[in-house]
Amino acid sequence: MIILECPYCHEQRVEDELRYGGEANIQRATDPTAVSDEVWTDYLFMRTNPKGWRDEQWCCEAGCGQWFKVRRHSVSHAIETVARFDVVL
Amino acid sequence: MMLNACAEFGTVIGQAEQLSHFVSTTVKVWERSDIGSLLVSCAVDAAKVASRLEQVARLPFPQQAGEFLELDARRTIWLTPRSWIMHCGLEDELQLAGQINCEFPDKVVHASLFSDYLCWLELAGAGTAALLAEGGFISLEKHGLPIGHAKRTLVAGVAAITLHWRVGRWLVGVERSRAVYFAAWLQAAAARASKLELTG
Amino acid sequence: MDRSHPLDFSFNGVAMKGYAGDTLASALLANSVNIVARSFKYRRPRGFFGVGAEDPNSAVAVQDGYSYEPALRAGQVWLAQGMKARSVSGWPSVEFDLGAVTQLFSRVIGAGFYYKTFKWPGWEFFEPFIRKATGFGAPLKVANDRTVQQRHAVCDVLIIGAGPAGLAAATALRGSGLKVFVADDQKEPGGSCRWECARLDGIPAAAWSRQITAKIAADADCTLLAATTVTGAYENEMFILVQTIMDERGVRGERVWKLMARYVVLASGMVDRPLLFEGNDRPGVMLSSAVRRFIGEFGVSPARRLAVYTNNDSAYLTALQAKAAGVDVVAIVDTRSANSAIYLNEARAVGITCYCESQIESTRGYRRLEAIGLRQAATPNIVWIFCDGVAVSGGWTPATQLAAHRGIKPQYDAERSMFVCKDLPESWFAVGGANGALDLQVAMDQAHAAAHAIAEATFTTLNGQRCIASARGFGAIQPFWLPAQGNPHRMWVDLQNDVKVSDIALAVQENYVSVEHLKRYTTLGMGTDQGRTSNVNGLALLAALSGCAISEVGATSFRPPYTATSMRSIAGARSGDLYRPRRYLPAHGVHLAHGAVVLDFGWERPDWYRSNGADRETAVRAEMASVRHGVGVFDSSSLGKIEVTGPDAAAFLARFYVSNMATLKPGRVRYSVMLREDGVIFDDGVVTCLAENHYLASPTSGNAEAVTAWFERWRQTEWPHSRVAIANVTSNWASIAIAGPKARELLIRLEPGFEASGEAFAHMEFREGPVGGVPARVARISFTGELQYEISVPARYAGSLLQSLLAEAALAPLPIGMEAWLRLRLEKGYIHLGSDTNGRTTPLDVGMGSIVSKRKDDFIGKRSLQLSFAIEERREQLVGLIAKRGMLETGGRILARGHVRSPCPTEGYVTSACESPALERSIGLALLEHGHQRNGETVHVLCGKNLIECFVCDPTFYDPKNERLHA
Amino acid sequence: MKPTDYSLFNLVRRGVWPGTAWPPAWRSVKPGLAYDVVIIGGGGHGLATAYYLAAQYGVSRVAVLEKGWIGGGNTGRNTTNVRSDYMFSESAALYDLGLRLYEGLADDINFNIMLSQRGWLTLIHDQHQLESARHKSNWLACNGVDGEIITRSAVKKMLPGLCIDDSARYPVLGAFLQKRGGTIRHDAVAWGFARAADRLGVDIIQNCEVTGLTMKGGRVAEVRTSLGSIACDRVGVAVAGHSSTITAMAGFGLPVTSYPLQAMVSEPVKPLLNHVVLSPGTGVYINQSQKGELVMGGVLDLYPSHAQRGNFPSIEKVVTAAVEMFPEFRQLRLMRHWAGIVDVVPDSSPILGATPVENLFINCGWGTGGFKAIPAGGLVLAHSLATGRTHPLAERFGLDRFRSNRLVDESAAAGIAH
Repeated sequence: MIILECPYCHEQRVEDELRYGGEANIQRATDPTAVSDEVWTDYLFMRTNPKGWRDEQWCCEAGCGQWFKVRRHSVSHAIETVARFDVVL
Repeated sequence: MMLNACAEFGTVIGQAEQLSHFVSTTVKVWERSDIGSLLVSCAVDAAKVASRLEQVARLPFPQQAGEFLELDARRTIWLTPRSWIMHCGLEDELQLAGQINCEFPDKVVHASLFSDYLCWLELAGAGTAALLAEGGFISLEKHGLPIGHAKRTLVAGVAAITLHWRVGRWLVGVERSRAVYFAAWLQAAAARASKLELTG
Repeated sequence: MDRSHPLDFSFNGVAMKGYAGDTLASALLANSVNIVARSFKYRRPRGFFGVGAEDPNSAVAVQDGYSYEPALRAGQVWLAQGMKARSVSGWPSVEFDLGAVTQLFSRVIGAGFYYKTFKWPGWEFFEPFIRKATGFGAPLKVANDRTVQQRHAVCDVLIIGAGPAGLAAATALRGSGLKVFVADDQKEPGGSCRWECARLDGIPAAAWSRQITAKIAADADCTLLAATTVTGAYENEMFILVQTIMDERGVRGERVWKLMARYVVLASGMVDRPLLFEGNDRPGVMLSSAVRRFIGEFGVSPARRLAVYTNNDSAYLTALQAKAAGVDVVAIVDTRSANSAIYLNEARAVGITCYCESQIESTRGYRRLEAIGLRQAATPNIVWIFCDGVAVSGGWTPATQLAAHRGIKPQYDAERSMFVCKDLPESWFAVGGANGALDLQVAMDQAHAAAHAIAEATFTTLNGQRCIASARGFGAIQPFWLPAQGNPHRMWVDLQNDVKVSDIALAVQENYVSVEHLKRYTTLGMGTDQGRTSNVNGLALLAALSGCAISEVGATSFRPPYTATSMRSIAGARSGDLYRPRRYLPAHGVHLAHGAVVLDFGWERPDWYRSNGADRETAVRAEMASVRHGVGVFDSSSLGKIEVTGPDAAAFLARFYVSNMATLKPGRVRYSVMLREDGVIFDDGVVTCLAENHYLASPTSGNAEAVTAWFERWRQTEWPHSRVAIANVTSNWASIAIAGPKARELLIRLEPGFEASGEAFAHMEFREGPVGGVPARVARISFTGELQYEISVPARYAGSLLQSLLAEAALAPLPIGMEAWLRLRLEKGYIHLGSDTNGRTTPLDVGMGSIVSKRKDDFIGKRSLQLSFAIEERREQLVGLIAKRGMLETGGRILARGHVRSPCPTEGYVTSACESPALERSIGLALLEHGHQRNGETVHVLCGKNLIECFVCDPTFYDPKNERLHA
Repeated sequence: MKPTDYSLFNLVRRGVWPGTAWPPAWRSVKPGLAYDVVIIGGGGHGLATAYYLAAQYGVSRVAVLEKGWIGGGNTGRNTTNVRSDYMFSESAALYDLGLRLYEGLADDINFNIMLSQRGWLTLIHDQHQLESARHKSNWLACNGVDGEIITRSAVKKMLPGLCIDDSARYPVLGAFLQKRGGTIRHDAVAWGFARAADRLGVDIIQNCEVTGLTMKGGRVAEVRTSLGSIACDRVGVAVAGHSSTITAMAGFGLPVTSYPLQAMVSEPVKPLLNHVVLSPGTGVYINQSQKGELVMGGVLDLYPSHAQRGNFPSIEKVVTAAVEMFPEFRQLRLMRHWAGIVDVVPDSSPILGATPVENLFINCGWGTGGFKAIPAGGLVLAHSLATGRTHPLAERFGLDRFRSNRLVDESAAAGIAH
């Protein structure tokens, strides 16, 4: 069971209270019309999915509702970093 | 013409009334339909508007996560980094909302009517903490949620705003449509507890 | 054991007596029960082999005063008054099992035989017979149930096992201020203190453990849970504990603890490992440690004439203990030489014959062991010794399953010839038997050291003394895996599944040499005992037969739970209405009072009202008629209401909806859809501008929380500087829609605090003001095609509002259920999200192309509408269908042009359908390829057995000029 | 019949005449220096690919590289269910090919895979699901695949233990039944294909981890492994949840995210559930194995992972649902739980065929539905590897569909793990 300390409400949250929200740092084009189909569909669909350390978005869903970033290992589930959303991992 | 108000569990509206059908030897439950609520949300960083809010509402607004503060039978509860729940008398809800919303015509702060969104239950008695702990961890701190702290957390699978109010006394707010479920769950859990703890 | 407290019970219908403190296993042994079960494959007689969870044999069905268990190991059942137990294998009885004829074919039906045969005439021909033969026990149709409870808790230290080591750790930590949980799966804590001959701190171990237990139980920082099994260890040191709550009638209830711990002391002990020899499966052969416990704790001897077979010194203790208890110990057979055996002289001194450098080569007896044949080294003859029991010890297996749950692979320690955990997580400490300690003082010292390490890590101080043990150690071991003599077809490795040495040899020969392949191919260790006594021998045989070292073959991974866990306790009391919350409308009671038939639409909502007709169809038609010709009252409280406020609110909303919400004026309402980023419609609904910088978005009922979260997520992650606040206020408001030509009249009866005439309050406008004397929000919008108002008041007025509306008898309003409401909108051709759209539908497909093309700025999903999928020709587009004759059904599949018989290609489907009273025809909405260009075409729709011919038409069947909703 | 064939006759012969030992089911070999085709992944799909390459396309210089033991991934960890009641005609064609190949597989590969077509029921809880089921049965009829809606009382007859009375949280209006759906002994599929491929000369190499790909001119020239480098003409990748790791070595990404899927069994009990049942209300599916264990699974875990271990919150959900559906199951005991790692793509349909690397072909993205498609997945990958072209049935399932967003989103209609 994943447990994360939400960097906003500072509560330890178990996974039932959290929501996983995909890989972090997937950039949305500032002007979507200006990018190629390839760039746009990369943004939509392509994921790195590494076996190892992953940068992820999580939300304190049943708690304070804030999104934050987590660096987590996909095998051990060890957590290296939990940071507010504006932090660049 | 005047429509009638009705409390979720049929208690007298505007009063703290014990749920008489709730059976437990160690826990008592009150429906707190006397509590009026506002949801105060900020469109900007909360720190920028807190002092103005405090002035207009004449109440302290907690800046610390997990805090709630009380003054003259009113209460402000930290909900998210940009919102609070305010408790007041049910009859004061409209006026208080008006005061706040007048202060912020640009809507950087907005007070939404919220008295009916949550159904507030007060739980008290020796078995209360154990009863809630059947529905979730409530807190992962060793000594549990400290008195004077509030936390939105899952209890029995529904998000509940949980206040450890006084010694052995809790306030729990659950979304209204799920309140019947939540009360039924509480009752079933209390019944199981008394069955198991007869001697064990 | 409490001999003063006798208990009556029965086994296979025979009345028996036992005592409080007995397990079912000890009581059955005391009542001389030999055969308790049959093995899985060959139906061979099985007696008790172990004493608890490790016993592969003793599955029995148990009825106590509270409930029924289809299959439990007898050693894990505490005897209760009136308990009824039954064997769950053997037909017609466990004593005489016809299935035992399979033994005749044992040479043919070795490991994996079924992969090689039963192919002709077909597996389905054999399968029913095989299925019938498998399984232990079955649930009872009607069974009262135990009370189940769940608890969540947090502690500093979890000590798993309250044997001497666990108790020593607990007593050392006592007084440190650390919050300690001690869990032990036995009814009485103490573990081996209860049956081994030892002294601790100068007093008998049993007395010591009672003293310590009392102190721990009295300590406010300590929670001592007896009869509690730690069934699973998960990451973040979350543990699942199952506590059994018993009284004299049996198990009253089970409590599941979800326990979060910072530190873990694994003191779960160890279990004896059997030795392999021919005929080693006969009832009477038993683990040596089990014999000690049966004698020491329960005062029952599993045999009258007992032999002991060992490769280490611990079994001598068994012999001595048995001898002291008055059992006739006929022999100790030791595979080692005399000078290795430290208790040899002592055994001889009490008159036990000892055979060193000897092996059991054969046994006799079928339903019960009668004799063992042993051969001493360098002697040509087998010596037969008559006995009805053999206590076997081939070494030990530390109970490290819980560490294995955490991904720790036990490693082979050649010196002690056992698998131990060498790389535990930092917060874990294995002590005593679980760490392979063969000497009690070593175990106590490990426990003491673990407590000190925890104290150091948590900056607490301990003041207890190290515990002094005086006991005889288990001595040294000389591994002995595969005997040179004896028939491998008659040497059992796994007693439950009948896996023999020959099966493992066959698997190795067929190259199933990966541990997991071996296990799966032979079913070794796949039984309900989880291979506690068979796995290590299996690994050793695999190593020996494939010519590598034990450490090289790897170990199988133990998976949770530690021991089979009742599904009732995992499920808890979450069933029926408590399985998942039902969501109720605030006026639920009023609906019921009007005869609502309520169904779960995500919310409990009226489908139709019995007060409107005797059956659903009649009622629905009456409800539709009241909307078309009078006025109907529909509860739409579950529709989402999200307040979006702040200086950037308009710009913010514009980014979500296909229509430009930034141009919406105060007091106006606009309908639109919002998309996912891939261009697919995610939700639809109206947005109201209440005032400048203040909007109300109304997503569909099912999506209120999802859309709130969607808004929040984009605000936080993509546009953090957007000055906007999002507040879901859905449940704060009850919304009642009134629809029909008389809707305005009905609204006026509620004395609205604003002008309600058609001119002053037009379609798609919004007013805020008192209605019925309470603050209200009223929108003039229409889902039905009629004049319609949606009145929202604080939820506490919901019942009163609904009742007041329905009480206006002069206007004859009827309450309207979901079915009528959805049919009304179908006549009007409005889409119902999730019915008329699917996971691939874009706004272009539902006729919103012109709105999309008008938008100059970006909105979520817009870019994807330029990808080729969205503009390809074969898009399924929303159309109307009118049946020429017959009834259209939702889900009807539209055949491709030129086809009138399936199978054939298809071009779309009917997304909604009904008999339209307005058109007096069967009509439907459909998603049809090229639909927008096919107006007037005829299509064929497959609806079950019928093929319905339809015209394709515009989706707006009713009042296409919108005259009625503008009335 | 060869003496090494599996048959009752040979079984008896070898049982009675000691010394006539069975040969290894497959050989243990060291990897050669070069192959026509290297298949990465010794699970069901990889082994089936090897078998069909050798048996149907005559390519036998083939190596299957498995980093652990064959069948140790999802093939040996799934809940063994098979069915082909897919709606999109392209999905129906692919999955029904899978099921039809399974129907003849025991004879094809001379290995009893214990296909038990005991019927797959998807319960119908409400009007909306009933309408969806009608759509499905109409569509399947058009596709020529079997499937029908049965009534509530028929469901009760087939599943006597199912709670369909008023106390059930989700009422049961009926069910969608595919009679050809059922279960297969999962290990047998891996072992059977391995043995059959081996007999046709394929090298199956276990404990051989791929560590890198040597690229030359936009092609894979060599597969680097823990047992040395292997040259090859074409490479097939069939590694499910680890697909992204392998394609990253080849320099391109996938729209794949790896999620755990939990599975569990109860202790074995006498027959009490004769069909496979799935409840969209609870999200849980159950069957009873030939050994009597109830095999249960549910939806994916909520976050990606490569850890093949059980997670209690998921277990709890599945067990709670099972007990809600079958109240008698309260009396049973959970014996074992574990997890597999599945490769989830946005439209829950497989990715098959060509990739940006000219001689590298892929078979992944089956999500939770890979087991039921093993023969089909193997056959179409074999086709690509033998011919260099995409199999006609796989054309709609190319990686390129994500560039146009022309997805095959069966899950938009089905909405549940299976």
